Amino acid sequence: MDLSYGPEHEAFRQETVAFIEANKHLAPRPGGPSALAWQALLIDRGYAARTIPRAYGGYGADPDILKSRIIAEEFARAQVSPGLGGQGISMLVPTLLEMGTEAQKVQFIGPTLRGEMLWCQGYSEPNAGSDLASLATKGELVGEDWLINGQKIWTSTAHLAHWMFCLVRTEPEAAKHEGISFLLFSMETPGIEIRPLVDMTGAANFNEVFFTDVRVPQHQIVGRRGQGWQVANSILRHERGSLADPNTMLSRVNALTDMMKSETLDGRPVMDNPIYRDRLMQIQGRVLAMRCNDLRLLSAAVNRQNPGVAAMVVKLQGTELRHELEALAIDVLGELGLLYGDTPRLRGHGSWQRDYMYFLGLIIGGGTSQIQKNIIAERGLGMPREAKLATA
Amino acid sequence: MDLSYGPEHEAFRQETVAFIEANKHLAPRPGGPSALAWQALLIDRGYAARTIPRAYGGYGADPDILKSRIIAEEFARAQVSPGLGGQGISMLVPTLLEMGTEAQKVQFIGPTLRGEMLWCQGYSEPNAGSDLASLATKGELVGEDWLINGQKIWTSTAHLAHWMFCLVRTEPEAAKHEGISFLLFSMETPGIEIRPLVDMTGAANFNEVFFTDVRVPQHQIVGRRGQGWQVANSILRHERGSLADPNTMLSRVNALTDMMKSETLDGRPVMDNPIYRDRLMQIQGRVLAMRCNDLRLLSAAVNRQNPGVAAMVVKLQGTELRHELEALAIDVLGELGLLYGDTPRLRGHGSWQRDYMYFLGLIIGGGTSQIQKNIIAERGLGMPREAKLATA
Amino acid sequence: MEFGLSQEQVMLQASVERFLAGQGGLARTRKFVSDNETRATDVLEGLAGLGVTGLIIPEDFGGVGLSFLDAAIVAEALGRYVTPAPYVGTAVLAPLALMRAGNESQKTHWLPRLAAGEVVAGVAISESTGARGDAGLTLKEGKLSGTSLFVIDYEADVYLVADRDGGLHLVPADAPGLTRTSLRTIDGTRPTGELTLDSVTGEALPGSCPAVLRELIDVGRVMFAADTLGAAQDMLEQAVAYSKERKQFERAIATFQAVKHMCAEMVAALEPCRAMVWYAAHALDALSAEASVTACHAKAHLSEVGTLVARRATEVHGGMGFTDLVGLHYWFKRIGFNRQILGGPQTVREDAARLQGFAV
Amino acid sequence: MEFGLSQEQVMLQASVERFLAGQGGLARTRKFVSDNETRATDVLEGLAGLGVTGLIIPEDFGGVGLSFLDAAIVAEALGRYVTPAPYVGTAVLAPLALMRAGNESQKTHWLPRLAAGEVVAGVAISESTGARGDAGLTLKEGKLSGTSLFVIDYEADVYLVADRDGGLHLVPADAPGLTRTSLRTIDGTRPTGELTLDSVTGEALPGSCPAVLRELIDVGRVMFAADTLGAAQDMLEQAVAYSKERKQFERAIATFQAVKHMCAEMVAALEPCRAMVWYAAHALDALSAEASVTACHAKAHLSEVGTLVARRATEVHGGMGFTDLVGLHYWFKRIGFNRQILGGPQTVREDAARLQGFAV
Repeated sequence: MDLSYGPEHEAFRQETVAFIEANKHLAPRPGGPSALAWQALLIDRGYAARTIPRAYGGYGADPDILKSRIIAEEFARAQVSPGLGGQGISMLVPTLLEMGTEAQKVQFIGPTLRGEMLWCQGYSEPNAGSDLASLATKGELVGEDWLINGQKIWTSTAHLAHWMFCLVRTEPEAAKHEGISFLLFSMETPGIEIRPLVDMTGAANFNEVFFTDVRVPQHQIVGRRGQGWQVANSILRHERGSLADPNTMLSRVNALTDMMKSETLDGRPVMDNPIYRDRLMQIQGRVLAMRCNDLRLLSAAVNRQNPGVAAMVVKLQGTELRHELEALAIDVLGELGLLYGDTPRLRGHGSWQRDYMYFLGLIIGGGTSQIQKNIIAERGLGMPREAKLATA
Repeated sequence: MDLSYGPEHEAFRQETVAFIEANKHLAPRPGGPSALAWQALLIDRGYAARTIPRAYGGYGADPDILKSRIIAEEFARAQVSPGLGGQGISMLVPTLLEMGTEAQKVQFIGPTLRGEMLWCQGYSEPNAGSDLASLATKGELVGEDWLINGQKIWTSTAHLAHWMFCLVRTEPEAAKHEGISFLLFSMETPGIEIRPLVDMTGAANFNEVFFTDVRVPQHQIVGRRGQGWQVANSILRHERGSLADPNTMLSRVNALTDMMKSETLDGRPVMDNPIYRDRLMQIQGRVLAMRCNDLRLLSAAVNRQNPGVAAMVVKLQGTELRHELEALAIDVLGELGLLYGDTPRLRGHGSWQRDYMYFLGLIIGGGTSQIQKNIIAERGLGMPREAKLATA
Repeated sequence: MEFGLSQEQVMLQASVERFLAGQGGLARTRKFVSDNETRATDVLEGLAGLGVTGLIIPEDFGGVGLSFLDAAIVAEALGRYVTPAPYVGTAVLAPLALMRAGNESQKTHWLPRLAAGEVVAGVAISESTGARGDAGLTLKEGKLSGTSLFVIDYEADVYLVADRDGGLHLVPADAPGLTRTSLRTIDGTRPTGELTLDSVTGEALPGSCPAVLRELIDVGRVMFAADTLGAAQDMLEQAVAYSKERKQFERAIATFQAVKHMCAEMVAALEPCRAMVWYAAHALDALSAEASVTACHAKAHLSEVGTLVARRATEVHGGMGFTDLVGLHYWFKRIGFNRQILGGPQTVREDAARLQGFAV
Repeated sequence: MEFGLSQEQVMLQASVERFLAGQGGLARTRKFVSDNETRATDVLEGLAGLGVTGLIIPEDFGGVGLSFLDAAIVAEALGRYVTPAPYVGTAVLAPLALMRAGNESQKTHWLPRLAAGEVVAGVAISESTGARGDAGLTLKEGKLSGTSLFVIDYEADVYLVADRDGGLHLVPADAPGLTRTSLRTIDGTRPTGELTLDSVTGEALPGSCPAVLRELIDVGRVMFAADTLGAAQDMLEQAVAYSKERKQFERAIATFQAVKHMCAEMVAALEPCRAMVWYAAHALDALSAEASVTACHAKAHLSEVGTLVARRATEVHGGMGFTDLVGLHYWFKRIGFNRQILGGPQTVREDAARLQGFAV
């Protein structure tokens, strides 16, 4: 058991801290330096796009999980922007590196990393949620172009994005998982309509996107025709764990602790209430378990071990835990916990209610808890897949 | 809304109370009057076997649910034995009344009511639990007799019973539910072996029963050949609700309350601990909900209304609630709650631990919680039955 | 022996539900919220026409003189339709306070107007179930000062307020020294807000006493419990219906055991709550020795079960449950509001413990 | 960066498990319980041979000088095999007390004997985590009097006892004035009992202080948490294996979504506990500032998860889980014992709150 990062990495941590200290005045803020300039600096110094080859606009370092973790930790600690994120950088770039043509890598990775090209993801459809592979948006090869018709949903940032990476059914005759292709196209292509999708938090965090005879040049495909499911699947897994970061949960626990010390009920701090206190301790203990689990996953990644089921449970446990954490805060605040939106007496900027609802959305989204349990049982515990149904 | 029982029934209650007061010295007790004499008196006066026709040895009153309830309430309140129970009286007698031949009624009902003939139930098998209809104990017609071979399990009182009512597969060629017959036979028939089945409470509340070439006269069948499933099913439902009587739960809550007042931890009554107190209040509230539901069921029965889903949820909710109630008592007692068996410092005669385990058994037994949920979803909410599986 | 609703009660509830459905149901609620309406006059008038505003007010004062059980089944209907109309304050608690503690002239003046729906009364008693920060009203030399938060039926013409000693007072909305501040909550169907009083002259209800305030709290708790019952029942029904329609993996999701069990767990928890709400309301009417403890349990237990149902019903809807498209969140949020108002579950359970002498 | 077990630790755990399996596993446990054995000498000797009895004792005193993390993974193995051998008291807490608070002659006398497994030490400190009734030991003029309940590793040759002021003492099993009373619990694998002392002359550990007692409690809690981890992991594995074998409705019950989800919920709750136990044990070794709070959380959280797994794994087994035939209840009851000993979850969480200054 060795929780230290070792001398080389501690030196790297010092460097990182020094860099942040020296440059944080350049970090983006409203009315201040732009996010794009900051991103360029971070890439240049190896704090963003760290392991992407230089040829494609990255920094070109060898992968080093601990260094990546150190960067994340220190930028978070200093509360300085760690550069751009988004689905282009987190999902499309790794996909292109693995499956893209040389021309695609050159064309797309650099501008994406630099923040000049924002992407949105076109996967889910109204009738293809948990059962994503049943997606029906149609891509027909007409002359040199794919002609796309259909609808996507849950497309975050569709209204901001320049391009979309999209799953489209191009081989209607093929088996369900084998008729899908992975296409890239500009959101300015004629025939695309975006409608904001208001959710229970009151915000439009997502969109619906409608396609009517959208024309996409034939070569804007990643992988082969009908190979889109494999292309998409190789990165879907990355998305899931990130929804329930235990370090974020820990800061929520700390914020909740502070709130319980400062709020009063009938003249006494709410923390003096043993029942709320016990619930806080329950949550704190569970968050601690998930943080320990996270250390185990980090260690496995560093040492190239397969973490097995320990990784599969993160999304299920984390989103549930976060939802319950926010629920406790609301109970502790009582009627004050109901306040939401632009209103006097609002606590925590309304974040308790917002996250309570948003994490219910995350319990459902990115693979519902029911689907997660199927996966854990089948892949984690080796239980048999759902028995095949008789064709009615 | 009228919670009174009305003047006729209140008069009946007075009568009942007076009877109990005048006769309780005759109630059975170790070294005192026998249970059989008491049973005879109760039948004679209409406090047992109340609605069974006189011709078959009952009291012959018209059914009156409130009077039955009043009898149960007042005998419970006075802590006087309400007469004999058991599967013969509660399950076999109603079955015979509905489906038995005249000869069977005459032969079996009277002795059963009088306690001269004790019965056990032969339904479950090691490979036929939730899926009871897959039972495999074989009954073959050889000459004038059924020749029975196979095994039953979960047979309570098998070692005490004189007779068994038993489900046996007599038509191996028929569909699963249509090949079963309902047979009656003496436990003294050669070829029957009884083995006690020790459970987690440490007691042998149940038995395994093995049959080797057990011969049963052909006429000892209730209903027709292959009709046994319907015969058994008509009464199975009665068994389920009775496992979770809310009035018993209420007396457990009261016992728990008393215990929390008298036990101390670090010199203070455990009731002073707000967390345990809150858990007690949660349980008390849930028990109250089940008691109100029970009133609703009683009212529906009196007024011949179909209580619908309100009846279906009793077993699921009640067994779970009882298990949690006992779990709270153990937590409240801390290490003292671990004590079990013949030991100093034992609390509540060990009933907290015993019932904690026993009610876990009941969560599983009599239709597991999983099966209960299927039934509630399908029959209570009209959700479709499990989709048929492909034959692999 | 008849535990349940009478024919008249079944008809009353049905007629209220029919009206609420006819008046637009969710569509009306959406409009109320998106247009920032403060009072749904059309709904209120319709309810007044059905006698709802005067439900518990004696006939002598222009009401229909029904019971708390009748009031509870109306609350259930309003919850089921997430109706954006004042009710618990104006139709139940304010009339009750006047009936119990008002003098004849107060009754004669206010009750008929309340019964007719001409006047809406807000109720400011939340500090009596737990005061946040320095909230609370003090009576000094006949003048009321201080703050009261989370007024029930806040968009009102007159307020019933409780001072720190349990005294009840009527304060008109335009009383000098009264400042009103709207508070936005998750539940857009229930306008609430705070009152700040600076030496306000109220009209004391002469019969005020701790027992009357206790009864107001008990009755209010049962009404919010009933509202949750209706809202949760509707969410459950929506979830079951959706699961039968929605297909994934070439089958209705209602055929998946996980979905079936989620629905079974909801109904198993919720169905006994119906009898519990009936019983708690009946106890207010007729079983005074049990009424307070039963009201606490109904409020706390319905809050817990409501929270469970609200969450699970949303989950059964998958992503759709999270969107505004099906509008399920109106029910979700209403149940959330009912949970906290007049005391969250833990607060209310501690009250139940105190009432039984288990806590100080 | 290496969060997890070293090669040596993996081998240590494997060798202990190999021994426990070879020595009979459940069959040995059944025999211990049904024969009312008081000390499983064969098991104890085997463990001594593997160095387990001297695991944390320094090599100078005949032990192997390993860490609390090593001790925790041995506890996990013992839980997995529901082993009826003394461990937490005799191999961990008693040696620890001697190492921290004993003088040289005490160490020289006791540690080598404990390490060799020649002597079994019981530990009577349960009153320090919550005294039931009038239990507790008082030191007056050098004499110990009173009662201590729920002695860990009760069937012992010598006892480490804590008095009401936190002073630690050694009391031989045959000390004049000492009366021992066996207490039967649900967990037949863990003999426990009470000591009644009537002016007993004990041997004080001169270095006793609140910090040492605190460390004993922390270490004990982590060990019982580790035991639960092992027991719960084994129950989960038994449940998964059974579900693949058991057929109902013409299919393995493992194909039912309800059964799959029960198993998924178990592993989802339990798997992070493994890292938590590692971390808590490592904190005892190396992160003293966090050690006490982390120990509380590990104990409380493992108790809750263990209870869940014990119940669900039993349910997956259906009726068989309730019988003695498969013997699943030995694990169920061991987890139940671990939950209460040295403080139930609520007690331990309140301790965690106090340690952080949230409660008095």
